[in-house]
Amino acid sequence: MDGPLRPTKRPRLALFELASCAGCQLQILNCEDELVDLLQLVEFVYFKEAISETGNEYDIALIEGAVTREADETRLRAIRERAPLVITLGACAHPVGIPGLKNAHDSEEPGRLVYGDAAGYFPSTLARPVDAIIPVDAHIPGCPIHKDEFLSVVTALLVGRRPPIPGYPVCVECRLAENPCAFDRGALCLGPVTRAGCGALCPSYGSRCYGCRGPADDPNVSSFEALLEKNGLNAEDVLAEYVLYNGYRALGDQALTMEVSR
Amino acid sequence: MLDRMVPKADLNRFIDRLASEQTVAAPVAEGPSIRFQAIRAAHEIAEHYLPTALPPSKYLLPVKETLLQFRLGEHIEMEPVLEAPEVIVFGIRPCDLHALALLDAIFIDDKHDGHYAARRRRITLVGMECLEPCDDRCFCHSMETLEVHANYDLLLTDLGDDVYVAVGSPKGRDLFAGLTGAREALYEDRTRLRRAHEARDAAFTPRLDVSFDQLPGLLAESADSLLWDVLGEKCLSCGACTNVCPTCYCFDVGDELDLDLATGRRYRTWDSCQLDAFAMVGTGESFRKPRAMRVKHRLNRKGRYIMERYGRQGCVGCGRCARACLVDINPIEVFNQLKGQPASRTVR
Amino acid sequence: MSATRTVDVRVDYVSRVEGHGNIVVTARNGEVDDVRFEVTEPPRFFEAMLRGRPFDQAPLITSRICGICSNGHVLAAITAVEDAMGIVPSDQTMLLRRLLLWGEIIQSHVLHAYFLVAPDFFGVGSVVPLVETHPEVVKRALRLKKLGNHICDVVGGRAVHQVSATIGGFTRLPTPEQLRELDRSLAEAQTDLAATIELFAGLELPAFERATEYLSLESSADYAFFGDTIFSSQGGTTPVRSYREKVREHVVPHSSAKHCASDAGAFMVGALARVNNGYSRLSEGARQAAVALDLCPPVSNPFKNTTAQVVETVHCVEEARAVIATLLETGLRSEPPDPAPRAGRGTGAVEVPRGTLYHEYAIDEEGRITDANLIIPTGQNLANLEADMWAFAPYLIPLGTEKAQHTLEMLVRAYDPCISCSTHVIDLTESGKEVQR
Amino acid sequence: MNPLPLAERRLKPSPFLPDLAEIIRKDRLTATETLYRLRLADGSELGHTPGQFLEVSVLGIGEAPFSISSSPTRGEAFELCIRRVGDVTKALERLELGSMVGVRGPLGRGFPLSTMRKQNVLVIAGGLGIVPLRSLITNLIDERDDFDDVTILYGCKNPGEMLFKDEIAQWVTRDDVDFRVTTDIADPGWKGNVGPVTTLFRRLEVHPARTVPVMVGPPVMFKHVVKQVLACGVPEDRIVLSLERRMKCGIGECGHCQINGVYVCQDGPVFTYAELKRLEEAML
Ligand SMILES: Cc1cc2nc3c(=O)[nH]c(=O)nc-3n(C[C@H](O)[C@H](O)[C@H](O)COP(=O)(O)OP(=O)(O)OC[C@H]3O[C@@H](n4cnc5c(N)ncnc54)[C@H](O)[C@@H]3O)c2cc1C
Ligand code: SF4
Ligand code: SF4
Ligand code: SF4
Repeated sequence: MDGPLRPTKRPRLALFELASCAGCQLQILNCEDELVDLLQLVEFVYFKEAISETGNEYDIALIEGAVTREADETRLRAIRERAPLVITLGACAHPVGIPGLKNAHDSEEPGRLVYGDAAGYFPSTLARPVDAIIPVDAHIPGCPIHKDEFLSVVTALLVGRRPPIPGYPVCVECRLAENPCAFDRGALCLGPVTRAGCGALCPSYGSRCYGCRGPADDPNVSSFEALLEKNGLNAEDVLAEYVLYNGYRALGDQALTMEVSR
Repeated sequence: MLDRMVPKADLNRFIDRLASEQTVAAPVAEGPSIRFQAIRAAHEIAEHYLPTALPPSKYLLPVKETLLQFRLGEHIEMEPVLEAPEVIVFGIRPCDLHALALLDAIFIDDKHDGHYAARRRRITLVGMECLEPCDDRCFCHSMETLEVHANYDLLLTDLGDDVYVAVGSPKGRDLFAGLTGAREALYEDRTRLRRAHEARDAAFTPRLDVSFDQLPGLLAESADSLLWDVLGEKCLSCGACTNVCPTCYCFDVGDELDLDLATGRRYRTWDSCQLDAFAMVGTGESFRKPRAMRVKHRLNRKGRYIMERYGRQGCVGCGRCARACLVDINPIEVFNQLKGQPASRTVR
Repeated sequence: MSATRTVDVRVDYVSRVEGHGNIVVTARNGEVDDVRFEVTEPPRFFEAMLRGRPFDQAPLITSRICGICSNGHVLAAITAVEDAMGIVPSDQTMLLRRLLLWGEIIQSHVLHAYFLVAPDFFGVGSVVPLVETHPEVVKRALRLKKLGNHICDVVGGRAVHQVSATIGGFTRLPTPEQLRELDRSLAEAQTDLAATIELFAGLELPAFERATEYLSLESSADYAFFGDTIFSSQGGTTPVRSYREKVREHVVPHSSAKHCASDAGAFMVGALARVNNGYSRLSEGARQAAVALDLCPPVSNPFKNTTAQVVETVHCVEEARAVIATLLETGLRSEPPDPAPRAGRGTGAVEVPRGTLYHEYAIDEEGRITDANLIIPTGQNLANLEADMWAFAPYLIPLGTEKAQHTLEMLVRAYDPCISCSTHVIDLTESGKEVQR
Repeated sequence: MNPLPLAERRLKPSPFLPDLAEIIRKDRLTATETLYRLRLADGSELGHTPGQFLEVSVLGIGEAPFSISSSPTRGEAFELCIRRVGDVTKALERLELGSMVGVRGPLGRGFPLSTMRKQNVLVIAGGLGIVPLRSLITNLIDERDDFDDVTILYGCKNPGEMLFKDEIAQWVTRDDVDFRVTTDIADPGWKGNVGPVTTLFRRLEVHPARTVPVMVGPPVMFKHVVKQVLACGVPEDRIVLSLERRMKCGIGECGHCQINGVYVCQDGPVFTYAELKRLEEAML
């Protein structure tokens, strides 16, 4: 039975990949139980990893990966012009994820990396999140994205709801999972300042939060840094903690200066 | 109702049998954390345990609970979901029994919340008395929640080889009827129980500098205390304190749609007044934006608002929030500091 | 005399492979002039990024080289770091690591065989049209893929970028209930596996052969996914620690992924290499599958790599059941990993879906990574892929550009290249030197 | 004051189970506000008091509280005036005539009509505050003889945001109500008063002992208007206000609307100034 919320037209989705591991795309293919239903709801017109046909008209652009080349910027602008909705997938696209680790190293060698002939090699720039180049309508966070969250964002968009991404920190979900806190186990954890939605997966598996979903909406950074310092870290270590997934934001002004001087 | 006395070994055998026939939940140690979870045998129950990671209220107000299910279409079909599994919760501490009594007063007596009531009807509460303090974070003695006289089906006291069983309801009496080895509690059993209570009372010392019924007044006077600002700077707004609290029950309500965009559910999930978006309205304005206001709100709820509204302790002194808080915000210290300099603008 | 006739075969951005790659073939008067498989993925500098990070983040960071074989990277990184720090994993840990790896191999092979390769044989551009025309095939593919992911979920917490395997062991163990449930799913997969063998036995692969050196890990105990020795189909073994002597990397101008060569030149790694080298150690069912799929070594048709993946899928399902039985029988013991930092240099090699993966790390006293070298299977195969294209193109050109393009695309797909994996390597400081060379 | 009358009557297994109501009319009032006319599917009357609200559901999207804008004196259909701001309000706009929505309520405590009878009533509306007050005003007009002087002050940002223009035109022409309107910013066609709603007090006589001021508007308005009526000498416990807070359950459980120890959904949304004065979180 068709509900009143079903859109009259099947929205066309296009999936674009920048510097990434393709794990977020794979998570879409990993929706084994839902994929057939999903394909009734939306049409993938561009999804290189899974489909040969390409379409140039789309309603929602999904973007995976960090911006690391000038060519990416042109490409993103072209996508933004076509796509009514632009959604990023995963940590690389926002806040910058593991590709951002290289930003910390670029400072030693700020020059361009140009190699090869004219066959299409590009200078590598600072790794940046997609919304540093174009406006983005929603971010699906995580490294990789969570299947259920992807599906719930897609359904929300289809029926015209705000994507249901939590703004509160990971600790909320971690306590609900009844985990022993990493700090009580003598480890550190970025849970108190990191956006939830993962179900506190890493702490639940005896690990700790590394911050892959980016900062929570309302983090108390100064109190948290004081907590880390109380646990034996110095300012540099604290930065190294953030840089793992949040290399663009954590480097702050430093990163921006490099971008300008480039 | 007549109390019973039972050798521990018989009790354990009885639990083994119960657990093989129906759902029995009890505190179980999972690494360093202790949780109420379903057990298969008595030996799984943690020996000495601090209050569990989440309080037993999770059996009455699950972390996420479906309220309605619906199907959209030409006609909207919807029905309430009143799920209520039968479960015996074993080993509830007195503080938590007090907290459950508060929830009963709110959700059943005051709100007639069918979802809560349905679960409550099908749950059996077996308490376990505390004979010594958990640690330096608990202050049940000061909140007068160490002793419990109602709102349990059975209450156990560990007297060494034997367990004294106070029967609190016909449900508890019937549950216990099948226990072989139990006998009626006699005068000397009651004497042993009294001695245990005396020893207990000596072991617990007051932690608060005020009596619990003075807390509402103290907090009302302390509305302008600078201590709130100090705490606001420290608080991470991580929501740990409210999630672990047995008397916290605030929730959020939301809808979920299946991929057919026609069937779905309305659910409620635990929420926290410590989070930024909790008091945000349609215009995006948050009525409790400063962290200091949020911390103050929580501690006022615990020490004052609930007491004023329902006449019961809004904090039962279990100490969970203090254990959970990474920046050591501890109600004992907060209340004592406010007491130290009431009405004045307290600074640490 | 007619004028010079030039044929350009060019496929920009080969689809249904992981990452960006272009095929370029130029022929003049019927003579193949140039063959290139261009890799244009953005380089990602993983080796540089690892420098200075704590040793226990090596699996976490390198896992993000590739989402499809993330567990492979995790396990190679763990093996290398443990080698550097002198940690010997327990038997239980090794069993769980096998499960984790096999889950990924099943998932990756099924994805490749059904989603990326099969559409070519149904004459469609993706699985999407098959949802309508062959729903039972799509549903079976999804069930099998889910099975692989299910193993990873149970052992590693999730399928992509697992969270429980670490240096020294596992931070959380699966419960016996989870293992029993998993075993039931594995047992139920028999019908789907049989149908898969039947489907792929029926596909007509291009008849192309070229004598090739096949490299894979060797172990005396089993069909090797972990091992200390590299085995060559052309004879001889090399200790993994000396992998640089056997597998030599070099930069080619048209690829942001480095190429590799052994003494004999280009070589191939992956499912076909492993089946060729380890046929006799395959599980019973897998050997029967190989027979049904006409895959009795030596096989030198690269298109049969997909067939070899089907055989390995059967092997992994059967072996996973055996491992689960062992784990349930012995019972899982809690062995919380607690590795203390120690300086050293170590190498780890693991057979991942696409072939042998090498990780090498140097670690200082504080446990920081000071140097890293990673060699990815796809990078090892690129030179061999081009060699195949050189050999095959003269036969294809006369069939017309379109046919040639399509067949070459199928050849690329048969290698199951994971291009974003392969472009991790060029780090800023070294590459400058190498380009000049 | 009035307890939840019908909520008790319709005692359900789940307090969260809505009744169905049909959208029978939709009128665009401004760029962002729409007036919805609804009728309960079972044909029964809503039975509300002015000032009460409903929790309205678009199933699959969510639920949000809205004031009932029509008067109980006007039959079984009822009206909601809704500003498009988020999920539920956007979804409502997309629903067609004849669609069903869920409603729970009437909820909360409405305006104290009994206190107002035989008194002067001074209604002060700011912006969207006119929505619940329209229910009261219509009720006052329909039972006009029960009340003494009725004065209405309405302030909005600009003339374009003014709601219920047709009804206002009628109120203005009546000689048994004194209706005055002002806008913060004028536009070329505007001939009326310009300035905040407090400027309308200038030519107003307030009998402090006989007047019940009732105000609904944004928090800033309350601050100024309360000061003004206090200055006129009106006792604190006769000043009536209605507040907005985030609400999820509407029955005093979920905690979102709490102001100090008070639940706006249950104890309010209508309060006297005397009740709110002690609550610093009420921000008055
Ligand atoms: C007693 C009472 C009576 C009311 N009467 C009326 C009335 O008559 N007419 C009327 O129009 N309104 C009325 N309201 C206000 C109305 O209930 C709110 O505007 C309501 O939020 C609208 O629901 P929505 O789902 O459309 O908006 P929501 O989707 O809830 O969002 C509205 C805005 O709030 C913000 N927001 C909300 N939740 C979040 C979140 N989790 N994260 C980030 N941002 C968030 C966003 O900025 C968003 O644009 C009343 C409110 C109360 C309490
Ligand atoms: S382990 Fe991390 S996420 Fe969990 S409660 Fe502790 S700090 Fe928060
Ligand atoms: S406020 Fe803290 S001490 Fe009191 S009941 Fe809640 S968690 Fe326990
Ligand atoms: S646990 Fe502590 S830090 Fe976290 S919200 Fe509560 S008071 Fe704040």
